[in-house]
Amino acid sequence: MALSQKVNIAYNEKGGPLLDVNTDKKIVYNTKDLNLWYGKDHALKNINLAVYEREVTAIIGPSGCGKSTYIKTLNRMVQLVPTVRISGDISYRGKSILDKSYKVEDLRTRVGMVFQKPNPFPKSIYDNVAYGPRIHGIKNRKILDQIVEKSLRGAAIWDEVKDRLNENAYGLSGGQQQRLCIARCLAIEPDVILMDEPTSALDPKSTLKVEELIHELKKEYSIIIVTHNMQQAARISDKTAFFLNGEVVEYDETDVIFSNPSDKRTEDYITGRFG
Amino acid sequence: MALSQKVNIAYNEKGGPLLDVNTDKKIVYNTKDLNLWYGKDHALKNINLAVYEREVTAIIGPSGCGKSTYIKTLNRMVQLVPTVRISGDISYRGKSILDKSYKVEDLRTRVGMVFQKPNPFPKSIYDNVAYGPRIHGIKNRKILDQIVEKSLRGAAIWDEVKDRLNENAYGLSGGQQQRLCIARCLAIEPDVILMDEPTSALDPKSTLKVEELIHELKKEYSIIIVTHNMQQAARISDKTAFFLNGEVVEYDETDVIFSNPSDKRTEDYITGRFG
Amino acid sequence: MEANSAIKEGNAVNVREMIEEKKSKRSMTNVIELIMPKVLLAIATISILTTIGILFTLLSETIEFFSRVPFLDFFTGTVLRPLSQNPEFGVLPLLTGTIISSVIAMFVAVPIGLMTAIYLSEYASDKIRRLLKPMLEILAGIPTIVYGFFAFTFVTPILRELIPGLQATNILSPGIVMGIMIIPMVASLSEDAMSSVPNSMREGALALGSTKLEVTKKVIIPAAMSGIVASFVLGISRAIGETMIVTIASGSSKNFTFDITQSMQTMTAYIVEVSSGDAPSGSTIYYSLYAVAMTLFVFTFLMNLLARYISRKFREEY
Amino acid sequence: ACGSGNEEATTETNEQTASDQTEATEDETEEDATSDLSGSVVVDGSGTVYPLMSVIAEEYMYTEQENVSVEVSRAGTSAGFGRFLVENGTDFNNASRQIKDEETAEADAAGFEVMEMKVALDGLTFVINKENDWATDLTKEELISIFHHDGGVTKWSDIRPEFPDEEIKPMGPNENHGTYEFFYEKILDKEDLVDHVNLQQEYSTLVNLVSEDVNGIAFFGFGYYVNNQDKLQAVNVDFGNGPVEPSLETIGEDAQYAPFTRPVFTYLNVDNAKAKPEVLDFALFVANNVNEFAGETGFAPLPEEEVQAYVDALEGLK
Amino acid sequence: MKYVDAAVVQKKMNSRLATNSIAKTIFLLSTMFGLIVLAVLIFRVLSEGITWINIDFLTGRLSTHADRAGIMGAILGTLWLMVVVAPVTMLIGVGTAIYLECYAKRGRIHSFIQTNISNLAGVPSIVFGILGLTIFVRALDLGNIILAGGLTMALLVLPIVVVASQEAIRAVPAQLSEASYGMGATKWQTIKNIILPAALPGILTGAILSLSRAIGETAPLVVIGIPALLIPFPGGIMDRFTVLPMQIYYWTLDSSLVAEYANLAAATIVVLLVVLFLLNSIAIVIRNKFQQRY
Ligand SMILES: Nc1ncnc2c1ncn2[C@@H]1O[C@H](COP(=O)(O)OP(=O)(O)OP(=O)(O)O)[C@@H](O)[C@H]1O
Ligand SMILES: Nc1ncnc2c1ncn2[C@@H]1O[C@H](COP(=O)(O)OP(=O)(O)OP(=O)(O)O)[C@@H](O)[C@H]1O
Ligand SMILES: [Mg+2]
Ligand SMILES: [Mg+2]
Ligand SMILES: O=P([O-])([O-])[O-]
Repeated sequence: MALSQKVNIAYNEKGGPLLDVNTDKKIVYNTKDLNLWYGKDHALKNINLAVYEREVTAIIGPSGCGKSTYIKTLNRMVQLVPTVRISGDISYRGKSILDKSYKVEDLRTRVGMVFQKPNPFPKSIYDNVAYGPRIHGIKNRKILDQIVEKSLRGAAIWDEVKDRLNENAYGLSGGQQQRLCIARCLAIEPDVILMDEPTSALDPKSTLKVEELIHELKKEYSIIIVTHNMQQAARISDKTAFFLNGEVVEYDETDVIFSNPSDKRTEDYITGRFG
Repeated sequence: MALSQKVNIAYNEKGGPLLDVNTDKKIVYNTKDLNLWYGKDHALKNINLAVYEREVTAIIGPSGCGKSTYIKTLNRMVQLVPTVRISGDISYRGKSILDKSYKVEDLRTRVGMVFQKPNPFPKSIYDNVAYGPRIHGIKNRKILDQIVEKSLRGAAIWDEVKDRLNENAYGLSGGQQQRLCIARCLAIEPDVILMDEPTSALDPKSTLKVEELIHELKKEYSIIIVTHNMQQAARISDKTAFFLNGEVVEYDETDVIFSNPSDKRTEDYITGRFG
Repeated sequence: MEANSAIKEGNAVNVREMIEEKKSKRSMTNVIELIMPKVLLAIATISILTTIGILFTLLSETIEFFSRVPFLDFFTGTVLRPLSQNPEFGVLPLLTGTIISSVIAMFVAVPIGLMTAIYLSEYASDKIRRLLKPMLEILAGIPTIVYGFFAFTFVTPILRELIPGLQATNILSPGIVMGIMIIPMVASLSEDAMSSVPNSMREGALALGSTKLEVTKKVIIPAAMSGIVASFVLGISRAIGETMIVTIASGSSKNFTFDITQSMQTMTAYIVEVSSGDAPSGSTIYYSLYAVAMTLFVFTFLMNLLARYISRKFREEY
Repeated sequence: ACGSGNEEATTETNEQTASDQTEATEDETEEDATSDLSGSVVVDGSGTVYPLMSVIAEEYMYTEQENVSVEVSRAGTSAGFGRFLVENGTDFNNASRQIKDEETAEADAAGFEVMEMKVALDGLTFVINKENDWATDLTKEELISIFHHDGGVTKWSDIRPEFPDEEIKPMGPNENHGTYEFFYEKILDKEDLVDHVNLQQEYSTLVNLVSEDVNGIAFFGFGYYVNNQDKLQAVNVDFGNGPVEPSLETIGEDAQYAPFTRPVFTYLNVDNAKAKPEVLDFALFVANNVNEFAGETGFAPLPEEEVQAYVDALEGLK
Repeated sequence: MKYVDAAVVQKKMNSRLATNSIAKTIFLLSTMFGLIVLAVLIFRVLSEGITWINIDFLTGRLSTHADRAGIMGAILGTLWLMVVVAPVTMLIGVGTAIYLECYAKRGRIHSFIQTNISNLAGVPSIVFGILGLTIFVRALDLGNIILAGGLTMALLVLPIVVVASQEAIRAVPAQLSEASYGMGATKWQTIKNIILPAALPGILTGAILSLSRAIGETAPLVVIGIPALLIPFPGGIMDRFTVLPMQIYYWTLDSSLVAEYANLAAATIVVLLVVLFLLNSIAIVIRNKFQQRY
């Protein structure tokens, strides 16, 4: 039986889910009956999924199955596409984020995101990291200095860039750029970090570095990562959700998914029989 | 031992190769020590290859190995790229085509080409097929009518289009468009037909039709076909050349290549171990 | 041994044979093939000849002009009295007129054009953008004579209600109207620059909790800066070269002043005045036409070079 | 449009009479042969005379010679002479002053004969803003002091102490114009104008400037005043015998406004007239009809004998 | 240690959001400003001119009497001007574009011509007027006739056609020309039979836009010299002429002579704008109708 059916949730006073009663683990995100359409295109179908605190949750599945769409729904970036329609509910820390009254800017300061292609701003390394704190009103240079250092250290890139903080971020290699983007995301001290195939544009060595970093980050942050590298999911995640055609086929402990999947399609996918 | 080393060739009076003495088969193209560079990029390395009359010769290999480059060298289309440099020799029917005195227009009227993506002209079906004869000076409408019908029949598409010859070719399905392109090519009654992944943009049904067509065409034309669908090569070709990194790794009867390749790399590729 | 097999025997038509046969007669095709590149090259050089023609006409008469009026007097003179018995040819009144009118135009066109670009590129939905952009383009397509009429018969009277002491012909009104005319140019070039900033940049900033304004200010505008600045420079160049609006709405006083309520003449309007008076060739005033035109040409040429330099040199790499 | 019935009738006649079964629609021209002319007549010169000549030209084309094109431009008297006094120059040059000796010399040099035709009398009119209630009557000397470089007048109060203490804004047509030269030579006795005089190419600009500026004062031909009486008022000039209002009655060679009255001319290239019958025909038409149109365009007509003399002289050219 | 204080972030959030919505409103208003001016301009022109537009005005001859003045001469002048401009710019413009895109090697000559064309695009129109006056009117002694005006205008709008044609030619997929070469067609055959027909909509769009620019231009013609009163209709390219914008110019100037001339100017503007609007609509229709289907 898949995890999504096993969950037994404690609710907060407003009716939002907070705790998995079975495991006593805190729930960060709970998705209930989520459906999403791009125009007429039904991209997500009845998604039910609980994401736990300080864990790495991997989302795998073949191309076009809705992985990116789902993860972008979690910080409402998906709504930048004008044709999107959503039904169902996602609660973050017990509050429904699909509610109109929930400010996206607020949500996104708590939920950081790292993209498939590194996308540093065309500014200096320092300004890239300081961007987030600055827009939130932190102007004090000393404090900014500290934030920048801490975030770059947190993203395991400090030693490589500490002498060139004022150089343009585009002078960095792809792997460094990606870690810089992670640092940029850490600078606003998020609660959750969403990662959409963060290593797919990187070479194996850089990929390894980022994977190690994710392992470190998990101590402080909850991480949701999309990947279509099965090995990667197996290496770094605690839980894995397998998406297919917009549906969650199976969601469980990563060990279970990779060693003993309960659905035939999951097995087929993992053993490389399609996708 | 690969075919390219087994060949024993009879030469014509000008020194061009014409006949494989071992098999008594007529040689259409003979490539000798061909090297090609795009700027500094060495795309073809020491190619030696003999193509036989009224056979289907398949060229396979992983992406970027030089298949398209080679086949485009056979009708000198590759020289549309300004940075191209060529050394070595290719003789067609005993005459060196890399020679300056060989007019490309002449060569290309004898050697037709079908491309990866169907590329009909934005004209009517009729005008598409009549294009070649017309540019070569055939203006008589009656003769053109006959040529168009014959070519469309030859490309096994006559029945589907005979009532809409004056409609725009873009109204056809992808598979029909590709057969129209073949018909267009047949209209100037070439000697050789080059095909660069002619079915890779088509659905399985259309692919099958084109493959059947190739089987038919082989009775009258010599065909060189690039494909990265191994099954296709196995199904339709008489000989197969395996390219890797701009080199011919192995060239032999298709049966031999697929059942008993002499090179480890060929075997790896065919069994899907890389590429 | 004959290589070309005759396999198509029995066919009603033998295309191959016909082609071979026609080939011998197709010398025409070959001739065309040979001469066409040369013909086209000749055609392409007409644009170069045009430039040479412009330079040559302007230069030769300008040189004659400077043999009569010292170079320094021309460029430092504050009095322009070309028709007078004792003519004086100081170009400064025209230069200030030109620069002041262009500056006024840019005061209108830069903020409004840029904000329009921001709205279209960052805020407007696809549908609205597709509706508004062509409407703005209409503004760019209106003949300048119409703007001149508009400035003279509509904007000036309104401005005179608001600003006492504004002359009936003044540089302010045509300046403003020129600005309006340039808005679409600034807006559409800036919008192009901003839309070509990759979406990943926008997403990156939004994902950090930025508002759209912050994304625009901190990420999009800096990234698109070169294109935006280039659009300003091109706008200035356009304003400098604009003729009819100033001619109609600013009169032909050659005041050397910085008072925008006054009538001033621009270089372009001077050319119109002198040429509609049809200066007899050979007179100094006739040559002054070319000297002023040369100055104008150099001005706009430098502006265009600058615009191109900016957009090439400072193109961000993302 | 009104006159269209007439037009059509004329058109028809002309179309039917391809060769020579013509009867002249009007009987002023005596010879049948001349009533079927074609070709073009080019008239340039004075802007003051333009309204009169354009009306005559129009009448000629509408009622007399459908196929003759009379083009009228108005570069200004002096500029017009520039185009007139050259080989293949214009056929007529209108002038609001008499031709100068050096200009006659140019014609001689170019090798053609020029015939002077007075066409009407014009009063140099000074106009002020409608709201100006103090300067409605001025003496000749006072007027001159406003424009004279040595007049010592910059404010109204400099003229008479009871006038307002405000800067006068003197204006006039620029040096392209005969009106300017008449003013400069005949009124100011070739003394320079004040430095701050605002000289314009277009009379319309002057009309606008004065109509919108209480302190403006400009001079130009009476016709431009007549057509803008709703926007401007004329200064009554005291030549010593009390203020005289410029009007068709007072403008005349011996009438009260005489000191500011000037004849206006058109100059005919006689060689062109001999070579081109349509030029001569138009000249005759002008001579025959000018008095009829003078009044409606703001000019005082000439004595009939004077006009008849031109008619005779022109007939002699045939 | 936490540097980012959630409470502070929360507090700032509201003012940031408010700033954003205010800015959005300002941006929208700026966008509307241009459109409002456009509306006012059109309204003004219509209200002054529309009642003056009737068949007699459109088909009548020019006159100094406002009530019987017509603009047929100016309309015909504009048309004749186009008779010169259209073929000349098309020939030179498309020829140059073909040369640059299909024949010229990327190198010195190519970038020289290309740079030259973009520079020409920035030369003020009045300078072209001086060129036309000096070369066509005086040196070639054509006088101020349609041919001289048309050639001047043709050079003025040439860059528009060149750039549009270049873009159109570049947009023709390489696979089409490859297919043609593959059949043994020569370069010119390929250009003539494949590339030009496929690029035609883009070329036509550019040509129409260049024509509408030429129709609206005044400054070069002022320099060349157009008579203030010219009544007969032009019958060919060797005739003298006037055009709609020149008529607007003179009537605007002379509105101080006869007040109704302002209405005539406005009515002529209406006609000119309608012509331009029609031309642009045609361009849009062509662009949409023949949008690439390959
Ligand atoms: N902006 C969009 N507009 C319309 N449809 C979209 C859009 N983005 C994605 N889709 C569609 O939604 C479905 C899911 O796309 P999504 O990008 O989420 O897939 P994915 O699992 O991330 O695939 P990949 O591994 O290729 O990134 C696909 O069918 C896709 O075509
Ligand atoms: N126009 C070109 N300019 C420069 N390099 C080129 C060009 N076309 C191909 N190449 C390079 O030449 C090499 C061979 O390319 P080619 O297109 O022949 O490969 P291919 O075997 O056809 O691959 P595919 O299966 O992807 O079509 C590649 O490294 C490619 O990058
Ligand atoms: Mg994705
Ligand atoms: Mg290929
Ligand atoms: O235009 P003028 O009559 O003054 O020459």
